[in-house]
Amino acid sequence: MAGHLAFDVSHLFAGGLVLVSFMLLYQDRLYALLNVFALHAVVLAFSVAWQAFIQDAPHLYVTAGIALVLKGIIIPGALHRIVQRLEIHRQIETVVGIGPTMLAGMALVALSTVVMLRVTAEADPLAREDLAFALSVVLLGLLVMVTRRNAVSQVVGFMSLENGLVLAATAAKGMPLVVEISVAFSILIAFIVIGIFLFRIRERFDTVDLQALDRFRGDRQ
Amino acid sequence: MSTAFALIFAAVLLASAVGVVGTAHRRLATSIVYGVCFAASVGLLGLALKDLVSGVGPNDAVVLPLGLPWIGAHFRIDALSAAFLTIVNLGAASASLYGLGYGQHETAPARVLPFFPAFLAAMNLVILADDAFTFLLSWESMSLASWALVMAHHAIPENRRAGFIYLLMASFGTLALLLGFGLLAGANGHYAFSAIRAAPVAPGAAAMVLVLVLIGAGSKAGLVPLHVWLPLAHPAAPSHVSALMSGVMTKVAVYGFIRVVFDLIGAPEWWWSVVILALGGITAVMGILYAMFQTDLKRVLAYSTVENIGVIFVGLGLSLAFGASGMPAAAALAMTAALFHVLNHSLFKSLLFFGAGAVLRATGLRDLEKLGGLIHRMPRTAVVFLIGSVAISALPPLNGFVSEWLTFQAILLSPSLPQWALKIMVPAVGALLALAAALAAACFVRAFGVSFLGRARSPAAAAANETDKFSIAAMFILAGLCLAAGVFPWVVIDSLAPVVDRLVGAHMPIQSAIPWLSIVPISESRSSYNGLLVFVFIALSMSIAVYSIHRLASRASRRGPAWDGGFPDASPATQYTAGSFAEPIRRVFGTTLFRASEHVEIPPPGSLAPAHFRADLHDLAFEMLYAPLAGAVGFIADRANRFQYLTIRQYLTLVFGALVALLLVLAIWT
Amino acid sequence: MNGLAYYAVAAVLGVPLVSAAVLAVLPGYRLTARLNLLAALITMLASASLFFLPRPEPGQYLFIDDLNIVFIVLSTFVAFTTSVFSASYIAHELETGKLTPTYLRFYHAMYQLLMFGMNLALLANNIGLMWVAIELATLTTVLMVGIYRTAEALEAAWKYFILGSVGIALALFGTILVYMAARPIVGEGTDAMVWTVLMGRVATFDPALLNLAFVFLLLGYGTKVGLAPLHAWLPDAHAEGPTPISAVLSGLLLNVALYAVLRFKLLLAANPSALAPGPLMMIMGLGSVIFAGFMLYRRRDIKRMFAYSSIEHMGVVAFAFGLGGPLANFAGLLHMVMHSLTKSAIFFTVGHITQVKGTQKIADIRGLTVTHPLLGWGLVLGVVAIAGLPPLGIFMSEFLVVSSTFARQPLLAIPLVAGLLIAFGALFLRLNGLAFGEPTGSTQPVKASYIPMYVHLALVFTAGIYLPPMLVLWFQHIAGLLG
Amino acid sequence: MDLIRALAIQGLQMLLVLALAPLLTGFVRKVKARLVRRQGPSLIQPYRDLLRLLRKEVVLADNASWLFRATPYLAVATTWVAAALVPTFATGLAFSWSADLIAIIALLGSARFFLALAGMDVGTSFGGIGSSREMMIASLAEPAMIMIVFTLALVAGSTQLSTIAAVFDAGVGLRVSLGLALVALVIVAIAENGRVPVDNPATHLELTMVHEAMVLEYSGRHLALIELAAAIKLLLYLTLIACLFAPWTLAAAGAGPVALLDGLVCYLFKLAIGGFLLAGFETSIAKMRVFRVPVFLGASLMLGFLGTLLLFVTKSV
Repeated sequence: MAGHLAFDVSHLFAGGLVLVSFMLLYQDRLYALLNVFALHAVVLAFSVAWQAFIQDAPHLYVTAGIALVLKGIIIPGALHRIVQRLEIHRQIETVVGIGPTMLAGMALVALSTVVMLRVTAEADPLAREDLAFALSVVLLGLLVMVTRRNAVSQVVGFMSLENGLVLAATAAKGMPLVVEISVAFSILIAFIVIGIFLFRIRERFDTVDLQALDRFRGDRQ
Repeated sequence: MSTAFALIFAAVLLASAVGVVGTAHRRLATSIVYGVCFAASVGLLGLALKDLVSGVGPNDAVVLPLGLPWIGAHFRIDALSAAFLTIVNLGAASASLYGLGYGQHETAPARVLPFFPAFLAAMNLVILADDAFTFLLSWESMSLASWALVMAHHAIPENRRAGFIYLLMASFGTLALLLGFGLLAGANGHYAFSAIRAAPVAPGAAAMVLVLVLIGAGSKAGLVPLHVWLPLAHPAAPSHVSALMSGVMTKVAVYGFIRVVFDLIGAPEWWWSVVILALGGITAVMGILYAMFQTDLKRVLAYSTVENIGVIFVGLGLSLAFGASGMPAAAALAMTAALFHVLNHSLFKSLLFFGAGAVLRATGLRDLEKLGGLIHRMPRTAVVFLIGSVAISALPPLNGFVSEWLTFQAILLSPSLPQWALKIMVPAVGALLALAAALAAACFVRAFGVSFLGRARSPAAAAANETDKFSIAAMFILAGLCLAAGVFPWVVIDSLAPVVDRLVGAHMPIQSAIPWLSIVPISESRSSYNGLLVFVFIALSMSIAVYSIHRLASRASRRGPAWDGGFPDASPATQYTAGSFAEPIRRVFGTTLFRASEHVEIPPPGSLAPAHFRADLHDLAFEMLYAPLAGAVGFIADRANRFQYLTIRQYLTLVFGALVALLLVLAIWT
Repeated sequence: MNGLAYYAVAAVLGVPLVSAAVLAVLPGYRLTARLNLLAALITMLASASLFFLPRPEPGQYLFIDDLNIVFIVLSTFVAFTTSVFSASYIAHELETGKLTPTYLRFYHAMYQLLMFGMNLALLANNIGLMWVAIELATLTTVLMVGIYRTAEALEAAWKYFILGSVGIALALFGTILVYMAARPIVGEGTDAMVWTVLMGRVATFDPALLNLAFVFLLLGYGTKVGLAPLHAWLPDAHAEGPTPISAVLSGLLLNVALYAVLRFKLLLAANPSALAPGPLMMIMGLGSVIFAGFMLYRRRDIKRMFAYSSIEHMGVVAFAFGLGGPLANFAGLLHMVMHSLTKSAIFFTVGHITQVKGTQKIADIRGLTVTHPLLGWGLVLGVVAIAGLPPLGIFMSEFLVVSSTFARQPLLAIPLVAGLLIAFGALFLRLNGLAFGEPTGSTQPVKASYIPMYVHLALVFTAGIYLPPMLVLWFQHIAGLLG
Repeated sequence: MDLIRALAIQGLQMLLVLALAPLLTGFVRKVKARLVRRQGPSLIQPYRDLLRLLRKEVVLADNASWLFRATPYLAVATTWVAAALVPTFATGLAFSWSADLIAIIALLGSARFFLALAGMDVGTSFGGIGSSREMMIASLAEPAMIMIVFTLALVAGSTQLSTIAAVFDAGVGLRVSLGLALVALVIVAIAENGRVPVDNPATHLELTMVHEAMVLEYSGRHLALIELAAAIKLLLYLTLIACLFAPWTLAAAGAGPVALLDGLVCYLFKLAIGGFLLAGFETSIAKMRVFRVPVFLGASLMLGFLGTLLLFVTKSV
């Protein structure tokens, strides 16, 4: 019974995470994107906390805390600041339109479930479902990264991807080093954010101006 | 036993190569290096001759713990390798002797001295090798050393280009050979030749091996259309190295071909010979036509090498055909002819390149159009170059004729072949050979006539001086050998007998037993030739003529200006040039084979502008095969190069794509 | 008795870590450079000693077996020679003011940290630990690539950083999946991440999870190996970073990443019902060879060119391991070792060349054999070696790869040979200009440390004609393990 | 005893060709003159010319080398040796085996080689024009000749002239291939001897000269020798045709004096016919442009090859 409940709740959170990822895909305004990401982080935090509860693995609360505080509050805030400072225009130029992106997202989710369903069931169903969702979140995060043109939104994509990882890690019952990993990742993300801030990287992710190409891709004469 | 000694000599060569790196005393170093090379080559020559004459022990093999670990480096001298060792070291010794003199004038000795001995050693090791790895290692080292020698005068852009094309083609050939040996050795990597012999490959694979070896060895030997590098690279090197590359290295390539096709590959199929014969015939004619149209003396020689390679491969092809149809005697005849020509060509081609080197040293010129009248300035060089030219034009009583004659005798046996294709093809190939021989005569009348005869076409040629004594000595030795091999061919044929026996299981009748020392391929009634008698007759009747004329007729003679149809002392520019000499043949053969075209501009009457004549030739092999290839690579490179300038997001897209693709693979195929 | 081995392991890991900390604070170029050198030396000796000492029991986190000891000895050796080279290289950078003492301190600290990361990754008996270590190594190199702080350098570092991070993420996901696969059999906790345990019981793991895991790991670590199409960071990182780092990247980091891939290949190979990892590796390898071959033609930056040649050779190695079988695996190992030595030697040479000529543009460097014979001929020798010409080591490995491929998969051998030939042409086309012809640029003599590069080339040369039987047996044993 | 006779015959034949050669030339000239209703020089005019030339002094160009002076002797020697090996009236030559048909062709090749060199030695444009054209013609004539040799050798199973002659004498029936070979051989002979329509031994008009241009610088005894060599070559080819395609009444080895005499007479008769036909042909046809010669010779090459192929068809050897 309890197992059943546990299953449903974690299922709920994981599914919610995927849903939020779709919302990320859908956004076309920078601030909105950041807010949605904050939501993403919060959902993750809850799901991790729930895992900590049902697996009674207290150290997972740390991870949940990091997720909530760092990704839910600090980083979105920092990014807000950056967007203001660097006058990144608020409109997100996407490579392909929202619609196709959403379709691609659907396809990816389908793909990940198909792949995961091949996993024999004796790896316990909870893990199986969670992994399916985690994989979708990861893929959707990558999709965000490759379909958005400017740095901030790509960072957001990367972070959502990484949320997927944490989801997977927590779903893996009794996996060691989860906390360390989440910490390491937080540092990584901090690096990226700082990098954006320091190097004034606006659209460097995807510069289209040829002169910049010549300057930075070195190998031309 | 002698294998071990041979290896020691090779080691000596390598040691001298290493020892000379970065030395200060140039003259001294030159003398020492070439001295050592000379000594070592003579030693190896002695060994090889001993083995050739007294026969080789069956298990005269050496295995060193080098090369592929679990196989080791196998070395072995059998009859075949003994024969080729003789040829190689004959050339090597003479080149070293020549180098003793010629090398002293080298402008960049530091770029020649270390690589020359290494080159010699590598060639010897190729022939000594008895497993695939050692063979290919030495083979490619040979290319590498010669490449370094080609690059010796790297300041000249053409030389750099030549070096590049050479090394690329060489490596292409080596990879082809590598694939071939991969097939022969099988999946478990039995690379030792003994193991390869023990496990013959399937017929289909064998055919594939043949093709690969034709590409590999053929590209090194210079079979058309794989010859493009040869006329670029051979002339670029210092002349004694050119002599080695043209006279000896191509023979090493022939050795590789024989080793695989007649020794390792197992029973041949008759249709292989069709391929080889066709290639050989085409190569012979195309090679000599190319040579006919060159104005660079060394390039003329290089192209004529292509021709001679063609002749050799025709011999090999015939031998294969006869062997496959169970006619050992005929096969032996053809093989003997081929090997004999291998020896001959190594002799006179080295000789001619030495001559060209002497001319180059004396005048600083390789361009025929600027030479002329050297017979007065360099009498000795002229004599030996003349002998070389007569020999390479396959004229009696010199050696070139004998091998050509033997080849024709083999061709005359073709009607008894069972296959109709060959019956009809071989005579045609024979016609091609005859054509090649006649053109060779024309080509060398041109080469000798324009450079040594007539009047000097440039001050440099007018001021030329005879070359040094070492060079002269080397050239006279080779010339003497040419004459000897032409007058006493039976010696060569008999000493080749064991080799031929080993390869085709039969040999020509022992010639030394035949009265009057004439040579008889099959039977007295069928055909025979006696170089000695012909030589004696010519000498005799000539002296009779001289004697009687000088006794009976007037001996008076007077010098005067040339008659020249009544135009007194025209300038040297009015002489026939190399270009004009080739013109009739260019008109006959060039128009189709080379898309030859002539452009004449004659200024209108009264204008003082000079008239212009230009003859254009196209190297179709290059334009149809290599240029498109290079173009394709360049095109793809340009396309691929875009990937250097993508944005990070696009690179991420690549990663993402790869991931999705792999997941799809999982989703679908598992 | 085993105690010694433990000390040695401790030294291999500890010395770099400690010296990193020390170098971070010590001022003064001479001292730090020497210290750096010394640390590398000690590490090398320690790892060499591992080779002779009896093997300790594999622990929860660290272990030594036949496979990783090859890598550890190789990498500590190259690390040492590189530190020798780096000493003279950095001196010049300091003179020309391209680096300030502060950055120098940072540089040396990072250098040792990188060594620590790589050694840890190699010694790790725990897939999680290995992941952490490789990420550490990657991040340190990212910082070092950016050390010149020119726009290009920052660009390269940034590109490396982003692509690297994605790779990190993918690898981690793969690692988690492996744990998930192991957990039902091995049980929860650290054991489910320990190589030695996994290897023992992998046969009963869930194949589908393993397949999925391998896909992520191949992409994640393959990014670091530089296999096309994941290679994008590699050429720029090599070109814009300090040359010693280029040498270390090509010579070591790629190997370490490859080592990780190999480990997981072993894991999959041990599970009967999992998909065969070989074909994937062969395809990616072949693609890299051909792609890099074509890319070589349009290169104008000398370091970038040799970076692409690294991609090519990593492709060859991956192809060989993918092909599998004792012969091909042996060839792969040999090729990897030879490539590390040769490529780092080439980068040593190139480093001095670019310093003396003051440019990395191939077009501006001519006739080196005339102006700087030692450097010029060193470069010629290096290119000859890397192009797979005898009598140098790579010829032997390529001989084995090609011939065994043709005997087993003729159709795959053709594109392989084509790719090799294409790359060959490009390399010598460039070498013609670099080493020969009329010299251009400065002709003043250069203060260079020739020992490292010529030591490497000498080793490669020797290996080309003679491999010591002990080494051969050892390699054959590993080749057997790799299946 | 046999050896002695063989040697005697050999010697006799050598003298014979030497003696007959100018006569043949004279005969051809005479007939040609007659055919165009001229009186023409007497038969022995060539001898007179030779003697006259021999008595004159030689005028050498200033830069003529030793090669220029040696060539005439070499040309005569090689041509003479070649001629000595072709059975004229008897097959039992002492040394006929020392060189077969191929070798004989090659010997003539040597003579041509040196003449061409001599043509270039003085360094005049005429010499060059002659040499280059001569070599061009030869480069086409030689393969044709080889194809002819194939045809004959395939029929007779030998390249040894005496053997071939003996076989044909014994009779091999009438064959298309042999007919083709004959035509081809005639064409080659015309080209090799520089007769009309390929070349004209009588002309000294620059643009048409081939052989004459090559030897333009020669004078005195040298010229005499070259004329002699040319004459011997003509004789040689006629003899060759005779002994290959009309081998009848050739005295076999070891035949008695009667047979020898018989053979000799018949030989002279054959030569007369040959000379007559040649003269007739030359008078009836005009000289062709130099660059139509390749076509002409190509035809003979084709015929030779055709002969070889037809041989397979008629009798699969």
